[in-house]
Parts: sequence; structure tokens; C-alpha cells
Amino acid sequence: MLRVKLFAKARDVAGCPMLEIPWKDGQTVSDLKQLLVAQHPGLGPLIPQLLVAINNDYADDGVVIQATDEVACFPPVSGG
Amino acid sequence: MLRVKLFAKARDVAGCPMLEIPWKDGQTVSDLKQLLVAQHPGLGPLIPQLLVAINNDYADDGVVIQATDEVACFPPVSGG
Amino acid sequence: MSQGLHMISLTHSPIDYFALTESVRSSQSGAVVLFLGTVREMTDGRRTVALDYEGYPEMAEAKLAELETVARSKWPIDRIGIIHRLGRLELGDISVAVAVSCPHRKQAFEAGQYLIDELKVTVPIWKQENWDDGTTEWVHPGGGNSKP
Amino acid sequence: MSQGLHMISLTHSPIDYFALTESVRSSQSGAVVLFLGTVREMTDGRRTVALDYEGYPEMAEAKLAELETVARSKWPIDRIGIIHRLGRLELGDISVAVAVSCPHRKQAFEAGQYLIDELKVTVPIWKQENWDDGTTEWVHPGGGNSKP
Repeated sequence: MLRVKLFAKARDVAGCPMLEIPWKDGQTVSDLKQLLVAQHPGLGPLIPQLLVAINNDYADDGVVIQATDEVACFPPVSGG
Repeated sequence: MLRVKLFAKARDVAGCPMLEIPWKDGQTVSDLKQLLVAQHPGLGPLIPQLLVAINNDYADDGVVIQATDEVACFPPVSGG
Repeated sequence: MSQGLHMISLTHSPIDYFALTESVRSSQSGAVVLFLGTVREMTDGRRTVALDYEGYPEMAEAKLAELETVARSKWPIDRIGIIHRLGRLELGDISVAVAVSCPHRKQAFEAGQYLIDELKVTVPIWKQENWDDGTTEWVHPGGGNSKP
Repeated sequence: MSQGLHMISLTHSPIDYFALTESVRSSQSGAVVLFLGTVREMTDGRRTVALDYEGYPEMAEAKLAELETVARSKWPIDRIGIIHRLGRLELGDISVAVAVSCPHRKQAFEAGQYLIDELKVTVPIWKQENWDDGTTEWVHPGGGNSKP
């Protein structure tokens, strides 16, 4: 299982700050986005802007995620 | 007589914070500079950069000075 | 990292920008620039009553440290201090303070503006508007799914 | 002049930049920029032990008021505060503080930088260096006898 932290509107829509996603070796950021929507269809509209962070760094769609990575998904940031 | 305030290096060179210059109607900023050097030759080297203010505003060489104006002469400013 | 003195943190308390500014002053620097972001009442004709800030603390601190490293590679920065507040903020409250000292003022202005501009697009913190009609709304700038 | 709230002055005392910054904060503004000029030890390899600032107070205050008017014509400034210190300043002391608030940060950075840049060329204040070899020297930027 991959543990995925959610923040801001993504957390509100999912109704949960942390999701657990069944995970296979070799799956990527892009795969994660599909699995998130399958589990929580409400996240669909957020996907085009959704940012994925692996171990505190932003990751592009093609990056492979290990089940042991620290992963977070969230909309564009708006601090300041 | 025209009273002329001096500041910074101009005051140090003249050795005085206020000079009194015999003044005739119609004389200009340019005339004032010549009269200053005549009275205090040490001011000569400062003249090319010397700024003249009339009633709290910078004045060009051609401006006519009234004996009742508030006049000040000083080198380029260096505050901040 | 050997980056000299700095104070970079997230807090749920009011920001003491005086202490932050004092922490970047130094006789090696002729210029200090402080930026404060404060909660503004009106945005595009709508009235805000409060903002709620949420952060992803571990990553936010990592990104702030990165930001410091990059800024130091671009300008001869003496000291940097950044504090971002999280939680409920009322009108006029300070949400973020960025202080930087440099030998000369142009460097300090450029570095200060760079730090707050980059903070706003790379550091994982989000704000939720509380409008005066009782509705709430996450502020999520639009624009592609590329890295910010 | 109806220019809203402002605090513009010369002083022989240490500058209370915290009070100055508080005076420009407002819930109409999302951004505050504060600039502090401080006495730097090293200039072109020479060591300063102190600076003496002298001003022409009546004209300096007139020029600062003009500066405020021009800045307000260029940016949507909410509040402005400027304090310049005169007299003997030691290393690290604050010689000038400029604070400005605006709705958005880009405006506040631009206005703050404009105010200090213009102050340094138009406001009649002069500094004298006290070098560590015991000599003193007026700082008088060169350049023609045109208006600054």
C-alpha cells in the first residue's frame, strides 16, 4: 500500500487527510493520479492542476514511486 | 545683502554656516557662484558640483535671486 | 549547509517581525529589506472576513531552505529570515514576513522580492478565503500541472 | 495635501522602525515593504568607525513631502512612513527607514525602492565618513552641477 497525504481542497474533496492506495512496483505519478480518481471520483476535476510531491520534492508524471516514498498530492499552492 | 546658508563640505571650506553677500537686483544663481568664490576662494573647486536651492527648491544657473529669498549652497547630497 | 545566520520557520502564533528584522541586521550590510504579507479586506470587489492557512510542514521547510540556497547563489546575501504563519488569520494580520540583509540596497530589494515571489509558487502552503457572505473558498491559482 | 496617513520626519534619536512599520499597516493593503539603511563597516576596502549625518531640515522635509506626492501618483500607495536620522551614527545603526503599504506586493517593492532611490539624490542630507585611520571625509557623489 502507498500512503498518500492530501492537502487543502484535495483533502476536503476526499474527506480524508491520508489515503492508502494498493501499489505495484514500477507505477508512476501518472498511475497514482488515475488510482486516486478511481477511488475518489470527486478528485477528477482537480487532476489537471494536481501537484504530486515525493520525499518533499515536486515530481513529474513519469516519475516512478516506491511504496516506501513519502507522497503527497495537493492543488497549486497559495501561501504568502 | 543676500544671506546664503552653506552645508557639509561647503560650510567646512568657508568656515561658516551662513555668508552675507552684497546683492543687486537681477543677479542670478550663476552670479552668486562667482561672488562666493570671490569672497571664499577655497570654494572654487566645489563650484562645478555646487547645488543652489532657493526657497527649498533646486535652482539652475539662470534663475534670478531676490535678496529676500531663502538661499542655500551645498555639494551633491549623500543621505540614506 | 553553511549559510550563515538565518531564521526560517512556520508558526501558529502572531509573527514577531521586529525580532526577525533584528536577526538580519549586521554591520557588514548597508541594507535591510523586510516584506510583510497582510490579510487584505477587499479582493476583486469581495470582502474577506478571515483567512485560514494550511501547510505541509516538512516539505514547506525543505522548500524554504532550498529557496535560501538559490537566493544566496544569486545575491551577496548576509542574513535571511522567513516566517510564515498558519491557522486562522483576521483582517490586517501578518501571514508572512521575509527579511534580508545585503551590502547594498538594490541587492536587498531584488533578493527580498525574489524570496516572496518564489515562496508563493513553490512552498506548499494554501489559504482558504472566508467571505463575508459566509462562504469559504480554497485559493488555488490555476495553470497547468507542471511543477510550479 | 490630502495624502492619507503618513509619518515623515528627521530625528537625532535612534529610529523606531517597528512603530514606523506599524503605522503603515492597514487591512486595505496586502503588502508592506520596509527598507532600512544601516551603517556598513567596509566600503571599497576601507573601514568606517562612524558616520556623521547633517541635514538642511526645512528643505529636506519639503523634498520628502514632494517625494511622497510623486510616489502616490505612480503607485496605489496606502500609507507611507519615512524617517532619516541625523548626527553621529555607529556601525550597524539605522540611518534611514522607509515603509510603504500597497494592495499588492509588486507595487510595494517598486514604491519602496523608488522612495529610497530618490531620497538619496534629492533630499539635502550629507554624510561624513570617519575612517579607522582617524581621517574624515565628506561623501559627495560626483557628477555635474545640474539639479539632482
